[in-house]
Amino acid sequence: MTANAPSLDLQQEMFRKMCLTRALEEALGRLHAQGRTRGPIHRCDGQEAVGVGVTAALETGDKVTTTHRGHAVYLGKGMDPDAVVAEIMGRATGACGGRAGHMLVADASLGMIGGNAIVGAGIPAATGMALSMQVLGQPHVAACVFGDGAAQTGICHEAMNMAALWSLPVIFVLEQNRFGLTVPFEAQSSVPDLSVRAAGYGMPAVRVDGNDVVAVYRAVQDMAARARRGDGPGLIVAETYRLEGFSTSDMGGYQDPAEIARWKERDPLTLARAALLAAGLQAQRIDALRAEAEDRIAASFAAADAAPLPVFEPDMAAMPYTAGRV
Amino acid sequence: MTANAPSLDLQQEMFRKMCLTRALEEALGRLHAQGRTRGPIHRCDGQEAVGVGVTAALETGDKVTTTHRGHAVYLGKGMDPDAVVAEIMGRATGACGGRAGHMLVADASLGMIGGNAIVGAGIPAATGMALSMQVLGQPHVAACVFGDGAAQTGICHEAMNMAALWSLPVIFVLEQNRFGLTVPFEAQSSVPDLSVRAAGYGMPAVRVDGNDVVAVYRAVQDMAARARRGDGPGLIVAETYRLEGFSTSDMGGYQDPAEIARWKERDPLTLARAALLAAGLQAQRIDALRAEAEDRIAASFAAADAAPLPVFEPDMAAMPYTAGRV
Amino acid sequence: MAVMRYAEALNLALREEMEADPTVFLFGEDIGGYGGVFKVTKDLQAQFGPSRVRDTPISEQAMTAMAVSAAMTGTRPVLEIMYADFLPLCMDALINQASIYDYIWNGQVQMPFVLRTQGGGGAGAGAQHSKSLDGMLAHIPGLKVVAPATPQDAYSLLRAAIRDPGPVIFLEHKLLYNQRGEVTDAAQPPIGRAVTRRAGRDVSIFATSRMVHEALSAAEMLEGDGVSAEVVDLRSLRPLDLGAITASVARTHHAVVVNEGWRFCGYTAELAASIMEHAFDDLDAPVERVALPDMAIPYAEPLESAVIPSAQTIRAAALSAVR
Amino acid sequence: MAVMRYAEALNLALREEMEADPTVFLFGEDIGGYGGVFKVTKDLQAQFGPSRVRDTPISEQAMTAMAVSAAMTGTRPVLEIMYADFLPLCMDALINQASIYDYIWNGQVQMPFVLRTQGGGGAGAGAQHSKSLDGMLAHIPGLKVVAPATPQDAYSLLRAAIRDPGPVIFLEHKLLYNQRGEVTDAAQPPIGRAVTRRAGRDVSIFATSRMVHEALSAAEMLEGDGVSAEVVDLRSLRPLDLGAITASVARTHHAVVVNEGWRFCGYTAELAASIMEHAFDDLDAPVERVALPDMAIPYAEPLESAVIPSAQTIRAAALSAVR
Ligand SMILES: Cc1ncc(C[n+]2csc(CCOP(=O)(O)OP(=O)(O)O)c2C)c(N)n1
Ligand SMILES: Cc1ncc(C[n+]2csc(CCOP(=O)(O)OP(=O)(O)O)c2C)c(N)n1
Ligand SMILES: [Mg+2]
Ligand SMILES: [Mg+2]
Repeated sequence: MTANAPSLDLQQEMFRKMCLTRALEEALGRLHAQGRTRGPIHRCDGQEAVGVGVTAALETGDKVTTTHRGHAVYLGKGMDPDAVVAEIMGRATGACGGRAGHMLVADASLGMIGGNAIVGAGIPAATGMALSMQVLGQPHVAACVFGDGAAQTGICHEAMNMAALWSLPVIFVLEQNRFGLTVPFEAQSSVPDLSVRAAGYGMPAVRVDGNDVVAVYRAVQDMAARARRGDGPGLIVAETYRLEGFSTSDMGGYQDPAEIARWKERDPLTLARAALLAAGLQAQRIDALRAEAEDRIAASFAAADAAPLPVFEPDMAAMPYTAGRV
Repeated sequence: MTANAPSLDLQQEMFRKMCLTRALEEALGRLHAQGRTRGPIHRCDGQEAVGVGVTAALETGDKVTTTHRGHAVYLGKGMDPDAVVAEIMGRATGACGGRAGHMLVADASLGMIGGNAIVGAGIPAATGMALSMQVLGQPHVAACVFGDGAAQTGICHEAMNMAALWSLPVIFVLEQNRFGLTVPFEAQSSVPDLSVRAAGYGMPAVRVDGNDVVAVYRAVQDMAARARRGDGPGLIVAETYRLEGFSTSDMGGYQDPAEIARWKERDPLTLARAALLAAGLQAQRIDALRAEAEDRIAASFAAADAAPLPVFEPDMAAMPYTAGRV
Repeated sequence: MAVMRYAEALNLALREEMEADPTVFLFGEDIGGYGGVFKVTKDLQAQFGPSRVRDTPISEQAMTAMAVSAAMTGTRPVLEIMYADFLPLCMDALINQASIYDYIWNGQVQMPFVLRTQGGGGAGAGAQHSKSLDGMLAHIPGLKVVAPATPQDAYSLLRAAIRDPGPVIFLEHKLLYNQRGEVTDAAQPPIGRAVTRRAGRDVSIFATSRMVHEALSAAEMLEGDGVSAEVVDLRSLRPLDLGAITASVARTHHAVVVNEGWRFCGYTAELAASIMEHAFDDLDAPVERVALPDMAIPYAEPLESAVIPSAQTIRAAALSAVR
Repeated sequence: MAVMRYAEALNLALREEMEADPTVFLFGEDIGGYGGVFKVTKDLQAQFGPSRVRDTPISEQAMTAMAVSAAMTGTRPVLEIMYADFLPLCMDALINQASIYDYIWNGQVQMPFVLRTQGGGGAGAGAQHSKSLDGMLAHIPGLKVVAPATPQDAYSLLRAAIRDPGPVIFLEHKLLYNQRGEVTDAAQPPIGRAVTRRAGRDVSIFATSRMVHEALSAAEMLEGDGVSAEVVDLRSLRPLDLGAITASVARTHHAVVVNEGWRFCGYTAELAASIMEHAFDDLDAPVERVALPDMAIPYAEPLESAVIPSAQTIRAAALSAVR
């Protein structure tokens, strides 16, 4: 491990983005309880360190793909909270004009392309972007964040084999939150430690504390440095826990409250706060960061509420007759 | 390794089936040169020890699936050479009435179900059969023979994970003949030794000399014994070499003649003959076995030549209107 | 028997078939302890154990292939694919495996499996969780494809599907699970029979799944327009009950076909083509198709409701058919 | 320019586009040193190197997904899928990925990739290597689907496909690779235009890919039957040149549609439905469909030739259309 520690500035920035994400998730939880969200919403509270840590280690020109649970990646890669919130709320001002919805957000200008609700599909997506980079001789990398459920899909195997075979600059970040949808990891995976699979592709693997944003950041930085050198892909297993059910449609009853409580003690925001304190930042400043983030998200929701709903336009490019005739 | 040596009788029987297969492949080669075969034919000469060794270790009630290159498995599992040859020659007397063709032969009564020309598809097929056995509480196993090319397919990963997760009685036999179609193994696989992937599913793996029919037989017997005990699947990598091009449509130019020559020295028939001699069988008897097999196949081709072509009948069961109306 | 929800009717059918036949087993994502994300398999794992009601990893491609081969070897698997949108992952098993063996192996094997899934829009689930791919499925030879619109048909057709000797794709609809209705085991319609849900004189509306209910609402509105509409619930997409269709068109001389999938090369294309082939002389106007426009299904409410076929769009189509 | 084989015309198009645009690259099974099993990519790896002409493992599912995302990020991938029968493995990438992003991401990304494949029967390759899945592909919004029938169109349409800003499925035919014909770069038909291959007065035959040649043979025979047949090569399955179709039907009042895929819910269903919708009043008889029967493609010669549409079956359909 040769990674640098993130600067204090970057640590603060990561904390801020985690706070934004947390505020977003909690607001969505409240709105859902009021019946004001649309479709299933997949919260990532408690897992913010993964999406934020990964994206913090990426550079301009690098790309990232994420899952149906991608809010931390959206915000981490620098998307405007207003655009993210408005998209989730189905407004014309959303990042995708309300067409995509919370699972499929993208901002191509930032290389965040994108959320993906077909489990596993973000893995070959990032691998294909890395292929493009290699063909063009670009110095960039692509990262994908995917779940422990997604690791069992065939497409994961095919993509990892090709990535390693061709030394593509891609970083596989397995966000191990211990559940697929309701089925625990142990009932989906034939091995208790998914990092062992990397050996099947001859690529390095590392397990990190997925609730420690600095640990995630460093692991990604390491793997990215390798990939930029032309040494190919690597696998990071970020160990975390899904606190809030698989989505707003979750009817519960299968998670162990004691386990949830144990993981809440290791809340990534708590850990990051402690690290900032240890690094010498004042408690007041840290709390101000969090409060600002909460205000920022509240403002985004207020703006989305006030924003117009989108107006339907047919997709002429997809129409099946020449000259767009229907 | 606790496997028993095969009895001398069984060793002779395996030799006989390898000779049948060899005679079949060589006859097909001659017929192809005369323009008398139909569609692409995938020969397995030089690889007979895999298909024959695997099937010899299976019992009645066990199932096997194979690839587009499955002649040794067809004959190994006990199919009548007449029915196999007639199917390859597209006759009404073929095992499937000429409907299936050489890549897709099946004999359900023998548990040979079946050849499969979608690369990788035989792997979940055998896994599903093992699932059936487990649900029904049957004492059987299912084996699949698949290629080193097939090992890179997504479906291989999904099937192996489920098989290991549920301890299904399935034996994965990877027939490593060092090529996909024309692309060498090294240009398809990110690891030089595919047996390492078994660790990614927590299952045992063994590499065997795929040209030594006794070695293959023993490895399968071992894995089958485990599987019957309820200890789940295992992977066997049988190392062999594809001598005759990927199919009759092969235009050549990419295999190294010196490498072919080296592998021909380790011809599985030569090795099996030596083993039989060492076990005390007389050379005369061995040569008679081979000659009988050649005659048997010649007779099968003669019978196929004399057999009627099939007559077309629509598949009423597949028709899309109620009451079979078209 | 009783009034129950569509999801409960499905659950009952599964339970009864599992009780009657020990070779029936279920597998799919989250169907075990949790009882399925739409609760169709509720309590079945507790009754039948984890071997016969099995939670799977996320591996649709292999699961479908395994259903095919398990069915060949003595069991009757019922596979749940959580959303119809994931069926593209299952296509090799359906097209290159399930559809060919009965014919090419000369009847050596049977493949009695059921693939249950649910599709359709209207729930704000976005472009990857709202589709109906009915036309693609019904294109595949050797499969049966059924789509119950009522609790009674959910119950009866699922039982028939499980007992069928061949593969059956069973299409549920996410907006129908809470529909309530009387369910009896007296009526056991065979797969392949349409049913007239409402008689009419001026136009025949042929619809599938949830669109049957939209068609019935449209027929109410059309009453006000002075148009008497017949509504036929096709129930079975393949095999198609052509006799019921031509008989209805012979009475009304006008036809509207409705399906929630895309229009171009979709299921309504076949319906329109079949009707025009078999009832050309009876038709006074071209068959009108009502389908999803050829585009991705959008997320926001006003966009999604603009694309999903509805009573309004069916009514408009019926009016242009008769005028 | 020159007379060349269909496979050579494709090779030339690839070479020229790769020379003109360094972002174009090829990947697929056995396309590198070997030059592809149908030799379409012959010598290209030697010219452009192994990064731009890349042999792949057997991983169609991920390869297609990678073509989609590579195309989003600055390259123009041309992916070869060896047989159309393997497209079921590619469906998620086409249906759930490629088809949605242009719309749901509001035009933020372009996806200029080409998926080349070849389909069709007549080579004794059996049920898993002979199919045409045209209707399934043409069902997918946002894709273009083209199927050249001549060396000239192979050349011109492949160049147009590579330059197209969106995804194009490029359907070749295994029995056409050795067809010879004049190829020039003067004619650059845009994707989406049909072409009349033979003018006629009594019946319009609309055909795709190799079926165009069968239709032309049928037209010769029909001449002897006293029927003057027009043959229209659709070339582009999606978008469909409806204007060319309706103009032809307006002249002949009879239509036959021909495609090598399955009949039910297949491409001919859409053609029949579209024609009847847009030319109902011009039609004197129902549109006749000529397609593969709804069953697996058998291996033995007499069985396979009984199912593949041919000049004979097209002629019979035309005769029943006009009589
Ligand atoms: C191909 C596919 N199968 C099933 C689903 C339904 N589904 C949505 S999320 C999910 C669980 C995913 O688990 P994991 O990959 O670990 O991600 P997590 O939700 O834990 O973040 C499932 C099964 C899907 N969206 N796509
Ligand atoms: C899904 C799929 N992709 C591609 C092919 C074309 N193909 C037929 S055989 C073959 C090579 C298979 O290699 P391997 O699995 O090692 O088997 P072998 O031919 O060496 O016995 C390929 C690519 C196919 N039949 N199916
Ligand atoms: Mg998870
Ligand atoms: Mg091989």
